[in-house]
Amino acid sequence: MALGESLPLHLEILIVLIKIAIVLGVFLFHAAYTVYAERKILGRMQARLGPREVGPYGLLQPIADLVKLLFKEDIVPAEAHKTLFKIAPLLVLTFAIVNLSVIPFHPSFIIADVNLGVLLILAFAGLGTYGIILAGYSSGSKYSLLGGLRSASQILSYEIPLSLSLAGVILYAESFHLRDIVEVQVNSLFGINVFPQILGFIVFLICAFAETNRAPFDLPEAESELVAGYITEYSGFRMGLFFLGEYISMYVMALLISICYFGGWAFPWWLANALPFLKAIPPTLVLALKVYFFIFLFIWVRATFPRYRFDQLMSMSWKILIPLSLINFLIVALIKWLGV
Amino acid sequence: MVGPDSYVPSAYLPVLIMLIVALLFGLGGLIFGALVRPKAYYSLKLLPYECGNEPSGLPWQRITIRYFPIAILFAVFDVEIGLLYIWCVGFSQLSVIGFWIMIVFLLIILIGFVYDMKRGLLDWQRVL
Amino acid sequence: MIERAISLLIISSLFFFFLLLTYYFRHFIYQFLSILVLMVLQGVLFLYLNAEFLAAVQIIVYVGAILIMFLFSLFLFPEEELKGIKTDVSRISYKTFIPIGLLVLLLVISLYRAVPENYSKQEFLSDIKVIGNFLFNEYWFLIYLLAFILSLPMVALYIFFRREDASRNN
Amino acid sequence: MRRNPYYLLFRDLLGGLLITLKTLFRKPVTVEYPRERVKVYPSFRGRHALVRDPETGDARCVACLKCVQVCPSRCIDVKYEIDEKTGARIMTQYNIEALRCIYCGYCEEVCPVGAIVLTEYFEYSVRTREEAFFDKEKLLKNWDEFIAKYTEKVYTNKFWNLKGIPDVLKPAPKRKQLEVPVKRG
Repeated sequence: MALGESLPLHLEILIVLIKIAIVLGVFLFHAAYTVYAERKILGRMQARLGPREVGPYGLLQPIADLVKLLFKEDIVPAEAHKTLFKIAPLLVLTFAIVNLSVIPFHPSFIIADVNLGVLLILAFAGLGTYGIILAGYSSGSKYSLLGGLRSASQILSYEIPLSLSLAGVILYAESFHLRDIVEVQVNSLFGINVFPQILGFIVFLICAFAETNRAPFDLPEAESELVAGYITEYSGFRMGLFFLGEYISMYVMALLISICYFGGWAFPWWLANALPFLKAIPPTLVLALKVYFFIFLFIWVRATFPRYRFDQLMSMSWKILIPLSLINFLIVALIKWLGV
Repeated sequence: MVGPDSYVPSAYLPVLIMLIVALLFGLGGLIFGALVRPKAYYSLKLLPYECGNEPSGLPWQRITIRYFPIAILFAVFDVEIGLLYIWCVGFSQLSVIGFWIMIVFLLIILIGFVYDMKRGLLDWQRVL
Repeated sequence: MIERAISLLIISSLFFFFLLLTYYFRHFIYQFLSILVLMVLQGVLFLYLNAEFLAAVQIIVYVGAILIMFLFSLFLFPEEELKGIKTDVSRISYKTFIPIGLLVLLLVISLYRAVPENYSKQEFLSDIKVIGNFLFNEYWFLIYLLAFILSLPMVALYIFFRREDASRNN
Repeated sequence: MRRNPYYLLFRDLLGGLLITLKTLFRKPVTVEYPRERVKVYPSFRGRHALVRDPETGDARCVACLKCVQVCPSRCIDVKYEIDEKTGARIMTQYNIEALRCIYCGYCEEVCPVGAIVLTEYFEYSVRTREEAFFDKEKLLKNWDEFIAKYTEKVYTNKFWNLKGIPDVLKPAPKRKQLEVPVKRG
């Protein structure tokens, strides 16, 4: 399926641009209101109220935050590497957003219909790590350097169990395309990938928390020891770009979990057979509900668990998660090999 | 099928467009911000944060070597994952030896990994 | 095919531009960044050869892993030390080339067979499934070799670190 | 390290998640201050004031200097003259540095005539240090401001140790006489 075959190239590009505008608009809106929802839910989980001054129930809070960030002074420390310091947040945000282009939101709605969906996401995750390392390196502050290094090595260690547990999913579908993954798992024995691969799901979930630098693995932003890690020196809209990148990668991870392990936009066949009215729900809404649940889980876990220590974090990744994901992978390989 | 000498990867064009749009979005926000935000710098503001003290020395000192084995192990496992993914995709046409070579491959990698683990290379606090 | 020519021209000129930048910059982090861009561009060039899996692996392995290893090893030195480093050709002895030569020899031995008849050349280049079957069914010995090559640095790592630690304590 | 095998069921983690989920549906404990108010209890210690005697229209202070002696942070400063006819002390200046005050309430407790009081008024904030320095006029004005909003007819403070105040109104440690054992022989 090459572009420019059925339609002229400029029309195709226009369609792609419209698709990107829709996706970007929806996700920026969601990212902004996830910040609001997070503050509200965190507040209620600690028996507080959360934001409620700006607008009814504080609903205009994200807009107020945006305006505040835009009008804040942008400080570049005197000793920083100026160019790198300015590029780094853009790198983080860009490679977080690009991940959205290979994720199908509907059986027929995907921006870039390429075969290597999962691999591209892994590649962009690797590139996004540079944004964090460079932000830490270029700030010219000791906290930033340490935070950047820690964050980079954390992301590196958690990418291995993440990709190993994804290997089980890919093996099951024998394809890198996320649409194929959904279609294969809907027609499989259990209808969703969680049941043969419960280990892989748990590993993936833990790694998703660590990859997005969220609590309980928010080491780079550990206020108690590293001030704010690699974003110590950032202020104003540049800091906002980091946050936007974090929230969008949170959505990417939630989308990946719900597509790879929970059947994406489809219900498993046994549930759809038992309750036929479920087929009337539009596919995107089903996906969105699953994603919202995982976003809620991200916030819920942040409200509940204390932060890990750095050496605990590393040894957990290498000593527990990698063997677990390998076991999961071998189980899937055996299931496939024996043709169960 | 188009040969390699006349192939245009047009399926990846949307990814490129997405990349450019995302970059433009970030840049646009920064440029708009640069127009409206105040610029009142003085030297005290531009100091790096060090809990209120005067910063002592440059931050680019020698870092601990403990970060380095993680990078090496990551590189090793990344190559392994690359191979694993090819194996996964072509699974249904694999021969018997094709299936078992991957298990052997994983086992050999794991031997090195377990050796490192037992020697305490991954324990952050242990002196080797 | 004019768009292919134009885009290849752009990519290759960018390639040379960043190649020059690696010589132009004096600070190691900027040199490193230009190498990073070179690696990404190499991935894009692989895309133009219809080798999309190779492009993805290029970016994941080289950009995502090996260059980060480089970066961490650069961080091990303080900035002042790196400025004084000069190349010393006389330190390179012929012994360095023995393992490299051995590796090349092994590769040649294992690759002595050409691509078997039953794989069509077009598919072999682009289809991942065909590559996978080819690698694991026909060239399994290479994978076996690679496993040893990969587990070697992990064992060597400990020996290297122990020596480093001992020298620091003294 | 040997652990309870139930550890593998993540019971503690799931229990923690359950606690936060329960709290999500609880009523928040936050008091939105300018709109809602916390109830002020009678023994609250707030802004300082000198009680204005309704008969003489002046402060009731007799300049005994007990409050100056007892104040732990030494923020009270009293100056007095001696009336040559009667020999009685007349208070001329009464200064409190409110920024140094620790609101212990000793001055109220020790005052034999109930002249100084820490009122139940707490919403005072100042922009300069000078405004937090209360002299006699300021303290009397504080009393007037406080008593104007006070609805009941008689005011009594729980820390005043006057004769005739029933024991119920006094703070708890004063009601129970603490018995201190003395070593004999």
